[in-house]
Amino acid sequence: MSSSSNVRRPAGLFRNLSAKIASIPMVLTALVVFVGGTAWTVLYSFTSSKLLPKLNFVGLDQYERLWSTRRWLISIENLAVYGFFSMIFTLLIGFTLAALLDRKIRGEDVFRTIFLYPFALSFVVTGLAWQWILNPDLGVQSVVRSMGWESFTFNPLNDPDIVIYGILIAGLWQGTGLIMCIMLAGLRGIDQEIWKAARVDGIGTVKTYVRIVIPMMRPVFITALVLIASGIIKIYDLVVAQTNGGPGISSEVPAKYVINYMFRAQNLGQGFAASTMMLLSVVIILIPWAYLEFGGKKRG
Amino acid sequence: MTSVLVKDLTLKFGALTVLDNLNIDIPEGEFLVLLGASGCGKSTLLNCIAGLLDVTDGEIHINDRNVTWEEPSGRGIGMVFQSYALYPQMTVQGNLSFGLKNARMPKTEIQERVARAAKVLQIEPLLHRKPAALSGGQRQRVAIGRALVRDVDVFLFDEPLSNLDAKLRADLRVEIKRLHHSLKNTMIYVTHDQVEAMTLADRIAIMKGGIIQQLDTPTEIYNRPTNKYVAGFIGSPEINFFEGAVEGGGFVTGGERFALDGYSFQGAVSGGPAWLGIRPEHIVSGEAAASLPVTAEVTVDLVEPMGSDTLAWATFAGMPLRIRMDGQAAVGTGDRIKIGFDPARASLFDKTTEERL
Amino acid sequence: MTSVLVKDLTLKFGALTVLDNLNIDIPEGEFLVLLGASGCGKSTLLNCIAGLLDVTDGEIHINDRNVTWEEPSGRGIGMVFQSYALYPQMTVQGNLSFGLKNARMPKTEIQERVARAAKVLQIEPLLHRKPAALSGGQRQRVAIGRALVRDVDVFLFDEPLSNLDAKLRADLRVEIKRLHHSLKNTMIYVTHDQVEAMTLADRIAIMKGGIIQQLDTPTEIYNRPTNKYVAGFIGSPEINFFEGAVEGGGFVTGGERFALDGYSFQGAVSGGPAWLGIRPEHIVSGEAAASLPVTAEVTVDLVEPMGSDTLAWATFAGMPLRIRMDGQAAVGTGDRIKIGFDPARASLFDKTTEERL
Amino acid sequence: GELEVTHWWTSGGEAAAVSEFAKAFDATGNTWVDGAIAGSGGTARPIIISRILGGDPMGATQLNHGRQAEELIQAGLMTDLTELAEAEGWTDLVNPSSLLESCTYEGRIYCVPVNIHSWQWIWLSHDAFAQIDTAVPSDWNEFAAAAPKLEAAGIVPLAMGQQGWQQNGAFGVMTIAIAGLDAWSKVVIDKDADTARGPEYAAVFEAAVDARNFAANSNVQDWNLATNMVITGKAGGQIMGDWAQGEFQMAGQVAGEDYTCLPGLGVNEILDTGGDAFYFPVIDDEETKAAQMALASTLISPEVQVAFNLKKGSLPVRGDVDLTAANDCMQKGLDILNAGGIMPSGDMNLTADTQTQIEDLMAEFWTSDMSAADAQERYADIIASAD
Amino acid sequence: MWNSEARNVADAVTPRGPKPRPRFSRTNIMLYGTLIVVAAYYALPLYVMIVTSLKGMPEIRIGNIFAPPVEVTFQPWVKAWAEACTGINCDGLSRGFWNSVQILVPSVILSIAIASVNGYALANWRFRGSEVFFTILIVGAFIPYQVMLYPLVIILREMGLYGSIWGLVLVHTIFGMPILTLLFRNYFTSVPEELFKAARVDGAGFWGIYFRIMLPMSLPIFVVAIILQVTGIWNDFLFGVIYTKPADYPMTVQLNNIVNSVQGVKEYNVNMAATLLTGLVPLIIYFASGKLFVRGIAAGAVKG
Ligand SMILES: Nc1ncnc2c1ncn2[C@@H]1O[C@H](COP(=O)(O)OP(=O)(O)OP(=O)(O)O)[C@@H](O)[C@H]1O
Ligand SMILES: Nc1ncnc2c1ncn2[C@@H]1O[C@H](COP(=O)(O)OP(=O)(O)OP(=O)(O)O)[C@@H](O)[C@H]1O
Ligand SMILES: [Mg+2]
Ligand SMILES: [Mg+2]
Repeated sequence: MSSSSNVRRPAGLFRNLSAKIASIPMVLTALVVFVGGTAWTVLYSFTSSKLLPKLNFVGLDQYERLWSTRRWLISIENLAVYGFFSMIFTLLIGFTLAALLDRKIRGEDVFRTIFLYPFALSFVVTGLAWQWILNPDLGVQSVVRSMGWESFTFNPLNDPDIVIYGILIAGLWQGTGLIMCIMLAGLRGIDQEIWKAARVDGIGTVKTYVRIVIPMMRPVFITALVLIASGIIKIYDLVVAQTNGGPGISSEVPAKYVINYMFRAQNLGQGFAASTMMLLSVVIILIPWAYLEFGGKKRG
Repeated sequence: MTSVLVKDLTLKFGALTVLDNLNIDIPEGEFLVLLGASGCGKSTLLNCIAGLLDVTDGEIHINDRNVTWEEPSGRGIGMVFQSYALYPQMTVQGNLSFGLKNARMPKTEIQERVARAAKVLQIEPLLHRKPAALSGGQRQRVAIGRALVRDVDVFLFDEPLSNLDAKLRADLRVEIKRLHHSLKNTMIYVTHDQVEAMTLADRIAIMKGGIIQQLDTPTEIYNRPTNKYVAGFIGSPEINFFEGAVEGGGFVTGGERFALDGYSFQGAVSGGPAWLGIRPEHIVSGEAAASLPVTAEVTVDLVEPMGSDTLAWATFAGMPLRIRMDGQAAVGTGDRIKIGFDPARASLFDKTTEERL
Repeated sequence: MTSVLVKDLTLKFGALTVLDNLNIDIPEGEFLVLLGASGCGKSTLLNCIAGLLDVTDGEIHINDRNVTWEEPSGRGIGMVFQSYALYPQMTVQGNLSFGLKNARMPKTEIQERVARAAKVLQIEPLLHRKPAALSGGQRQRVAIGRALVRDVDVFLFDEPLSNLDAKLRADLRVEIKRLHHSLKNTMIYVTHDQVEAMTLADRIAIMKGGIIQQLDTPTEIYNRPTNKYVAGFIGSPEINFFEGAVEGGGFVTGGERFALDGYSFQGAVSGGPAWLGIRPEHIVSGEAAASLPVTAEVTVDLVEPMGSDTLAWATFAGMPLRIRMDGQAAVGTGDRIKIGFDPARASLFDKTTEERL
Repeated sequence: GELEVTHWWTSGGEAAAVSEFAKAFDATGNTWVDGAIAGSGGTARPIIISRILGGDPMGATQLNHGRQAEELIQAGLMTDLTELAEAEGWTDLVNPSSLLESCTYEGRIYCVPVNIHSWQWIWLSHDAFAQIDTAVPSDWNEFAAAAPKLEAAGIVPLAMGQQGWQQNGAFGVMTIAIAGLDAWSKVVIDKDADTARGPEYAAVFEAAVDARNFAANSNVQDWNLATNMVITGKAGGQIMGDWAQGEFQMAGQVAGEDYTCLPGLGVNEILDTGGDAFYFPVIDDEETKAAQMALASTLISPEVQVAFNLKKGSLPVRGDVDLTAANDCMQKGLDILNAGGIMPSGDMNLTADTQTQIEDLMAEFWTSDMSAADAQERYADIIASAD
Repeated sequence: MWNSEARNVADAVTPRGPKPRPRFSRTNIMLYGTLIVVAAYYALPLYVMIVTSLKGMPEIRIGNIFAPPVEVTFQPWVKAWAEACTGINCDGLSRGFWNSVQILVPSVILSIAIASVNGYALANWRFRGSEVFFTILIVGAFIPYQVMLYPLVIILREMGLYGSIWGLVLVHTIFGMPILTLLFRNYFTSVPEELFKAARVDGAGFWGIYFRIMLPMSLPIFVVAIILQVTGIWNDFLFGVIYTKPADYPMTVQLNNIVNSVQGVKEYNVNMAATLLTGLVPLIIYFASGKLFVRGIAAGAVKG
């Protein structure tokens, strides 16, 4: 125990020293990898780097080329379709399932376990499983045909026009359970007295959900939305395992484009430009979210 | 006329019996307070009356109609919750009118009713705010308003003030009492705060473990508690208990013995081990003590000045004794004082059954 | 001898000044209570003294040692928290000895001290239980024990009883008072419960917005509040205020006028707008009222029976008036009663500064 | 010493072939640590390159020679094999010499060519044509004529894995067969966009539209699964490089009896001379260096060349080996080679970047109903911007 | 609907006791009907995978994917585990499995250790700028990995870790940090601040409080973090492909290779067995810790 009667104020840097030392990994990760890495990639997206990163700037050339490349446009289109439907269906199915489970049903645990287990599986496993189920010669299509409906056609993975929906089916299967869980937690977090008040007011179950509970769950919906959105942008493994971008390039996605150009086509600049565009789209999603989350709170 | 009748009500959660064959009859316009420690089943009883819980057995009648199987909205009740349970995304106006809109009431009537309720509760300037922008007291008023607009016969309150701070609680308590005076509806009010219960109630039902211990007016409960639990539960500072025995019209404890003249026994005077309870405010100290039937001299152990009163702790017959004195009383630790009390104001309870003798 | 000295203490959270140039001098062995509404900075002050917050400006001395930059453990203080803050995974014994082990005290001495503290607090049978297996009161005792074993000079309590129910709170209050009597340490005790403050304190510091309003003995604060805020804050039921003016040795309000004989003004008697405050328990009703300097007749609007007392609401000079009566008083709504009070027991405050006149 | 060798030879025939290398290398007292990477070169190449760039190079690796490795060589990441090559006289041995040229950068040799692969083949299933009672076609035109009949019999006329490189490869083959070598070299070597827009190429795109229709029901992705369709008679034929032969061999089929191979689609008998080569990333360790040299030497040694290429179905890079054991198809290839019917490989002339663009275009073309004219226009645009 | 039914009954008997509710009311049929149909959809792929993996190839070719196996064979499992080939390595998934284990154990330990200390420092020992770094970290969680892939290659190369298992461990630690730190920070923030203050008064320092007070209290959150990390790292594909060499490939990558390196015909039964084998670890973890998993996901997400 220090007995000096006039203890000096410790210098600023050394106050809380242990905490600062302990935070070094976090600081390094945040600064070097997240900020530094991102900045590096953005910087090099303005160069004509091929196999090796080189600082020979070419302005926006890579971006011009990117936006005139069919494959990128298809990737973006696929992402948009996948993202739109995945967003809508994940929220819809997730919330509906959560609401059903919230109705004090028997066997809730069993149902919840079944809905959630796909989330424990990797996208590679998911993709392969659905590749098999959707196999036109042996999977669902052939089963239905063998039951007598000869003209039945359900062959999304080999039809360039609808292949992205084949991936969507698998993606939804894997991801809705998580959203259901979050929604369920959100529903459980709603004050039970609100339900009682609604019952005393004579408001029906569906109406209570729509008019009272869903508006109250706004933060949960936003969290779910952000989770879904960030997952959508990162989608890669599923496509690789299920179709590998095929048939042709009809199920390509931006993440695959980036990796393809960075490592396979040996045009790093192009890959960096594409990943910068991905970053941009995340920023476009994140900014409104941050505004809603944090900007809104200050006023409220 | 009976407004709310609870007949043989039993409620179980699985194996746990929360309410056990409970009966209450509440006349129209009465303010009934359900008082009891946490977990005794007060909210459960209220929820059964409101129809928010399915009863296991028994019947509930409201305004002479058997509503046991009726939906909450069809029972003619309004309910106010501890957490207010306001719909957060609607304005005050929306909160008040939502139930009415849902019942497809004409717009003009809705407006009229909302305006009337807002006036009664003085929340007119708040009608266009959302609950988040209201203070605790204002929220509570809106919650009451939501019951008010529905023009119901019976109001149910589940600890409506326990989320508020002491000062606001005292203010709103008076407002609720005034509201009852002007509306004259039947009100059932759950609380675990005895001051609220005493001040608001026409009658208080004291519950313990799902059973009503005593159902009576506040004065009766305070002065003639029916058993030891009630006596100890009601009153602050707590009643003083002495263990002893009734012997030949007197009470013997720790070597002391005093007559019980003036105490009105419930039935025949019988001897045997018993508890004697005497409230701290019924013990008189100083010179005035001498004129009372029972007197003694005790040493003060500790003094707690509370401003308006002073609470002194002493030992009597080997047991601690609380004495409430005037706020200006000049006693100090170690002082010897004279005390006295009137057995007519005391309560006697059987040692084993703990029932009033 | 000064035990704790707070000199020009200022504390800001960013732009928010929570404590503003605060000074307190606490002699050894004093029981000082910090009392104030929620958010007034009581805990912040306590945390500054404990070293859990870095002060923005000023100094803190404990036992004549400047400890402003000392770690909490090096200040010779022990602290008891509202939530008990027991380490849940350690037994009671572990909780008590944790601080001593941290200071690398020899095992035998640790055991000795723990045993001593356990004896003082009567928690010996609990030493091997975990906090989860203790009742609220027992936990609170262990929390006190944790401060006790460290043999500190100053005890800091931050609302130690506010998580307990009313009954237990009253009991533990008495225990803390007894503990202070026997230990005679300096104690600084934060609460927002005025009963606790009144009963425990040697001196009370009433805080508002980070500034000490009055620092004095309980009786003085109760009888001679230094400003209107203090008068309104202390006392339950709340003091009655009348708006009016002091004119030629009398007080004029709402058409009524009465003499202020016996009131001792702080300085020279000056006229002007003022508030008059009179406590509900200082208003006498019934026949006894006639003998008092100020008398009137009022109609009772509302009666709140509280068992031991009854609170009546009336209107006097156009303003609501609370009157505390005996619990047995037989008044009802609408009764006309005689009241009276002694201006010597009232308080006068300037209308603008709100300071005592 | 131990040498980790990465490659993407994972199909049945390929794996059998690569074990020949491993066996021979192990016999030199070193150890072959196999680093097979599944998928096509497209999947494997990035992994290989990023490992080299990432500072964790393997001992040796397969890469298509040509421009792929250029930057790695520039960055000094590849071992210079010139000394060994001079000692063993590779310049004289390797036939055609263009193979070694593409291993040469600024006069130094950086890779060992191990085989000659040519794309210019169509593989036809005897079984399929037997089902429709038609003689096995002897060129593309006959094949095209028989296609409707095959289709009617529920047989997919043309098996086609739906991956860009396969579709692009097939297109290349059709180009040589239909537009001819001159037009091809103008476009691919000289990057002449006008020729790409010209009538010769228009004919190629028209034929590609036909081929696309023939392949419409081919629901497979991998090339060997497509080959398997031919083997099992589910498809009439497949345009695929000579490595497909390994699959027939593994399935126990005999050229001329169970299947027929037509070089240059039976129209224009020229073979390109692409192929695989092995590179040796720079590793600062004498023992490893020695092992690398030993491997390089082993790969090009005559016995290993024979053993490997027989299994792989490709042609050896040296003209001085005895290939009497080779089957019908290989003999056909050797004959064309000896007759000088050779052309350079597209790999060597286009950057990976341009290749990817063309593959993407082909992938899109084959899986959509893009018109021949549109496809041609876009193809020409890519050629115009190629460097 | 309810009321009219109730009225009809009420005409007959005096209401007493619980309201009679038909067991198979329309609402219930709809409720359970929907749940069961949806549950079937969710359960189907697992069922199909299991069934397929137990069939022989001929049966697969002629049969129906939903039909149970006529003749149960475990050969595909054996083959997937120990014999399937990638190139000339024919040791099946077993190598990938052990690689995954070798990657998993240090990754989980390191990432959780670092993140928990970070979360603790952020919750209890805030210093100037700590919130800024934390914000960057959280925003970083949403940045597409692709943006950082290449810089990380360079970083790892400079550290000499590229291609080694430790490099991948580091990558997992870095990308696991945002969500885990958030999880731990939220948890430690919810630990009453007074506990922390009490420990400081008792003279415990940064590490003392962490090890003696916080750690023993945070078992639940550690379990949650472990579940998240084990499943996340086990299921990783992208990093496994990019930052390791074939000899160290984790199981998912190996799976993709085996399934895609077809020799002759696709052996669907082996593929499904391999797929199941790969999914087995997270599935077991999930089924064994069901409720915790759910709670963890909810706690980590709803609060975030
Ligand atoms: N849904 C439920 N399932 C099982 N037990 C319950 C349920 N709701 C309440 N209980 C139990 O019933 C008993 C009575 O609960 P109730 O809420 O009526 O108490 P209370 O008197 O209102 O207490 P409080 O003052 O704390 O609100 C308690 O023991 C409680 O644990
Ligand atoms: N860490 C903090 N950051 C910013 N403001 C704070 C912080 N802690 C407290 N405050 C603010 O300082 C003021 C005083 O807080 P303090 O906790 O001291 O009040 P208190 O008197 O103890 O109240 P209570 O009775 O509710 O405990 C409050 O307005 C509070 O909002
Ligand atoms: Mg309750
Ligand atoms: Mg406080």
